[in-house]
Amino acid sequence: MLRLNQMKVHTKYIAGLIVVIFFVLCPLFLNSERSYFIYFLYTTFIYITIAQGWNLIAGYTGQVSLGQHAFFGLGAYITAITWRAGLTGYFDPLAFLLSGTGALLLAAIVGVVLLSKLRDDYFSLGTLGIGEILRVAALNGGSFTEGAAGISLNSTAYKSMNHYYYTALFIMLFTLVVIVLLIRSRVGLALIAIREDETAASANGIPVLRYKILAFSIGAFVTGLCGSLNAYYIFHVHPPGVLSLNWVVIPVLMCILGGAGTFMGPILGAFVLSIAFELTSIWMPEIHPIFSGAFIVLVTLFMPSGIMYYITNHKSMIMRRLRLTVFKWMNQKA
Amino acid sequence: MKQRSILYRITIRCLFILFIGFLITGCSKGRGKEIIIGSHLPLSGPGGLVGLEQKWAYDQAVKDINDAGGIYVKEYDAKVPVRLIAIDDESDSGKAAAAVERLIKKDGVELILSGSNGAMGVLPGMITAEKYKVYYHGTLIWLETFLEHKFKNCSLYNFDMGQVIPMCFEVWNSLPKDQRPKRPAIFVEDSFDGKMMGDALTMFAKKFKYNVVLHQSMGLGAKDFTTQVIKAKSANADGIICLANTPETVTLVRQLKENDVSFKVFQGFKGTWPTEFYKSLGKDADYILCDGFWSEDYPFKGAKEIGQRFFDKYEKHSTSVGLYYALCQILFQAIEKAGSTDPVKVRQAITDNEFNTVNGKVKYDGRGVALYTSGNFQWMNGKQQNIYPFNLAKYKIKAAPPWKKR
Amino acid sequence: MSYFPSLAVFFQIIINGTFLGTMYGVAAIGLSLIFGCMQVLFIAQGTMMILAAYSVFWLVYFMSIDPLISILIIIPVFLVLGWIMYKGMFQRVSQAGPSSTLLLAFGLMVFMESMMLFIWSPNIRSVKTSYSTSAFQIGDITISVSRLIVTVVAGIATCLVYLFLKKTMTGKAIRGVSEDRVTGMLLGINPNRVSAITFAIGIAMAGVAGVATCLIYPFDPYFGFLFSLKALIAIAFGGLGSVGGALLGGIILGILESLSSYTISPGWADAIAYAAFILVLIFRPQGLLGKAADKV
Amino acid sequence: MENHLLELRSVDVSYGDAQAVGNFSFYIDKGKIITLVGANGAGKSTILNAISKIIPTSSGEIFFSGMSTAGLKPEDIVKLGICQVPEGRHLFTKLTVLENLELGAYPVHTRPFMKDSIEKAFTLFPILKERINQSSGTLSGGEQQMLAIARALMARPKLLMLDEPSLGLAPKVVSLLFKTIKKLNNDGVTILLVEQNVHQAMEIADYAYVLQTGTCKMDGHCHDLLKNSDFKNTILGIRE
Repeated sequence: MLRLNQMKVHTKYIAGLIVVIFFVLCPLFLNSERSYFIYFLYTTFIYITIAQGWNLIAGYTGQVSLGQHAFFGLGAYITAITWRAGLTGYFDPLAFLLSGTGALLLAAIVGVVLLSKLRDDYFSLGTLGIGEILRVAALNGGSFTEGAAGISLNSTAYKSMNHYYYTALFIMLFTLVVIVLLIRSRVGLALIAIREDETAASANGIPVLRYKILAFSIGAFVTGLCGSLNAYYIFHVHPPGVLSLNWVVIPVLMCILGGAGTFMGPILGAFVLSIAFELTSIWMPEIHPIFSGAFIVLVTLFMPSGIMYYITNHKSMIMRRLRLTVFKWMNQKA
Repeated sequence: MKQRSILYRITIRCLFILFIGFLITGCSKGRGKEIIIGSHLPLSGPGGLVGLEQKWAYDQAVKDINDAGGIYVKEYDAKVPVRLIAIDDESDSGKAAAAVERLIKKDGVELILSGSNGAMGVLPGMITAEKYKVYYHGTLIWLETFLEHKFKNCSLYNFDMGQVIPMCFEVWNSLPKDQRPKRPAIFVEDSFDGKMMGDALTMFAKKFKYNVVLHQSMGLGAKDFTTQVIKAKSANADGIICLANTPETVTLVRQLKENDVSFKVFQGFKGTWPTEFYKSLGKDADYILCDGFWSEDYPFKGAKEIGQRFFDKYEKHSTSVGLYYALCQILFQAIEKAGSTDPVKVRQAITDNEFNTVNGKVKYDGRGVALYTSGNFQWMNGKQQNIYPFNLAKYKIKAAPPWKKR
Repeated sequence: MSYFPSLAVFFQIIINGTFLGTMYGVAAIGLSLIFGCMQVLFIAQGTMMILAAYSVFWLVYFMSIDPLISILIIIPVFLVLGWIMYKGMFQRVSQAGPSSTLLLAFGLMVFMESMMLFIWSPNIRSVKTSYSTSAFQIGDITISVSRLIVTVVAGIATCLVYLFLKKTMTGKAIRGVSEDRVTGMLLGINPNRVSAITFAIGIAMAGVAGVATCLIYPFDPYFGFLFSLKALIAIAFGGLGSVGGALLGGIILGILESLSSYTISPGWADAIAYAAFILVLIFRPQGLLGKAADKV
Repeated sequence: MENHLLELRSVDVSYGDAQAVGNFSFYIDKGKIITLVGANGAGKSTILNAISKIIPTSSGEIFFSGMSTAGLKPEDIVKLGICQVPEGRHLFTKLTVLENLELGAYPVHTRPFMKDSIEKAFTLFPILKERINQSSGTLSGGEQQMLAIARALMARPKLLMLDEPSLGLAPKVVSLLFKTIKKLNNDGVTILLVEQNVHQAMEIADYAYVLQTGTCKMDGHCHDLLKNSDFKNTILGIRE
């Protein structure tokens, strides 16, 4: 029995590995300079990373942050400022590290202040405020941030889409591995305990604040990395672009859609939502925002806890229907 | 555990099916006997008002050329019809880059007509087009920004900063001396455009020996401007140059009137040209100036007609559709002269030739830049009267009387 | 006082801040009610306001009535709309927890914004009345008529809601259920019905706010989101869930913005508001008004 | 069928996979005081909540005045005349004493008698009259319990269910409380009392059910049970 279980776990890993290898090989059989699929994957990887970062603090730990765009924007600004100052270069690992660390530090500072004092909705509102403060600060940052004009970067440095694709893939895999390790460890248990009952967790000797800040900071770190990559991609860092609420709203949507607090949730949610958005803007260019809104409303109405929970709760039914359809289809073919 | 892994496999399978579907849609590039031109426009989001006018003008230009049988392309030795693919960039810089990626990679577009909205649309579009060496036929972005990025595959047909800014003061100087404002205030919105404009205005005001008494920023989407109004009152400003969106400008004018702060000249940018501005304010909008890219009163071929067509459709006048129409005319003529739809050849044809448009003759320089003279208009009884450029304008600016004397 | 050239200017700024704040406040009341009763952060409130503003626009356009009279039509319509929205959507989803309702509210916001954009185009609309730009003077202080009307309307609306909560059985039930849902059930109160009523009133307040918007501002479909954000700050100032507090919180926010934009810079006014918001959340989570706000 | 006021027939209640009450049957006759006793977690409060329909039963039936309550909602139960005073009082602390009382008469058919009922409550608990406009959060523990009972009485219940009314109160207050409960019973209200304070509960009650881990261990008339050695060992033995 034990062996069987282990084997199943192995198949899961193998399936995951196959998917990763598929992603790694993609640019080899597709021209990444002309393939929309590569670009689509690149953006989805970024969204998955941010969504997983948010999942860690909101899904697993239960502290709903609405300030992820602050970390994203900070990462982008650090990359832009250090590059402009000549401290780092194009696709400089140091710049990524600095951006991530900057976001991490901001999260730690914000965390110490907000997480110790605020709970639930108050924390959400507080983080939203942090993001907006950062936006206004960037707007009024004088020559340091170039205010509303933003920082223009040297766009002639662009070489190949592959750089972006592989960096995004790497950042996403890094995030996924970190989260798997974290969730499988004692820390993960502690985080879930905090989500379920904070008082009980603290009564059981879990240093609640420390773990919350840890989760918040790790989420911020990976979000900062994404911000940095986006700065290199867009070559123009300005407040309405990198500090837009889009960078918190879309990943949060993906995460909730997939199922917050599950590992596969954000990944599934990101793919489903990206594909839905893409297809609607191709098929119904005139009314695609209406569809996006309706899509979100319908999903929350019928799967309020996310696709993953829906699947786990209805798996026998889904399987039965799936088998039936496949069966019918085969019969028809025959 | 067993069921979970089945579930997992199913999920992966579903994703694979979707991927493959995507690969297919992603790779299929319609290559018929037509010229595909792409464009990304702010059809939704805060820039929607501009985007729809722009799309209308593009559509008209494409319709007109197709009615004439298309563009003669030497490579095909035939007249080829044009197809425009205009997609929404939601007035967002990230989405604009994504839109251009999609145009290039999904639709296989190699010629792109300009988006709108400067740093929020055109700039990310140009940067993306440049990456894949696709020709971007641009407008509505600051010359400095354009040059800063050293674009090789883009061109710019835009108004001239070095002309627009002095234009404000030249117009002021055309007033009789006793009616001229002496203490101008500058109100600019908190955006890329606002920043560039504010700095340039302050610089040129000095050149024209105007002493700027107040330089204020206006928050994007702000709902109250009493602070700025009170400051203008205490600084005793008598002329104003204001760059902001329409809702903000309307609120500002209403508050100016409520507080009885009168300006001899109210020069508006961006927010004052839409007809909705006049509808919102009625008579109070009289005497206010607005910039405009173009006027249907210009004596160029087709100008009157395109203005009339716009009026027939929307029952309002536009000071911008001519620019967009002209932009298309330039591109179509360039394709014909290049005899090809190859982006490099088209770009070459752009810089080599001179073009006739509803906005006059256009000649690009070696950097791929052509500048035109921006117009200036004054609202009077619901109509925008063209007051600048002086050589084309039939109307002369009037200084605004104080609110109480209207 | 050295910041201000004269006392009149100071009072002028305070009064303008109050007027601006009333707009925030009137948007915040509904939000606060809904949040207090069912812990739903209804961020589509601003968009509901704009929907109301469009309704007023068309009422004025086709029936040429005064926008103020249209309140009488808007309120019942929005009450029904709110009831339907709760019964059809939020009742189902509220069992899944606050993040789902937040997502639902967001989805509604996107849906309504793009629907309005599609139907009514992104053109800016505005309603012009005879008093749109009139003002009168008290000493050196200018008072805008339309903003004064809005302030009075907001005051009346707040008072009515306050009295409703204070004096009627249903109002008391709303306050009771906000505090303890299960006990409400033990007393024979149907919490879903009470929530639906609360939601309906919240949406009706968005309707009132929409009429107010119409009187002062030109608007487009995207005009409302900023109001949602500002209303959130206002309810934090006033104490989450309190009605009088929401209006007062809005006014405090308005005055704060006016003062800081005059003394420091309009560009920083937003940041100062947000910073104050975070400080209030940290140090006075019951709201600036603390005890006073507890009562309602 | 005998006409019991309330009857439970083999009721099961579960929280997720954990069964809280299993195969529980009992009945109350009109005008009686019945008490449910048992240790913490024996399932006493669960039974009350199941009667009130706050939590669903997984099987079994509940009858009130010979009528099945299946499919009814909590508010319907109150309309039928069953009121529960929950454990830990659960007053609306932000509302005043008067408003709390008024909310007690929320069901429409009780509203016409509201003035009367309030008068009655004040004669029963004169102290509340002095506190009438105070917010109920500021009352002392005993006063709060009185208010909670008074509030439940506002709905003119036929059956009053009290969950641990003596919890956290001073002994003097407790005995006063029990006197009041007895008085209420004499006025014709049937009472279902859940108590850990077994002695005092048994003193006023007619009949008792002993619960252990969700099942009925024994039942009997109070004076019989108090003599029963088994009962003494399992329940009182632990307590004393």
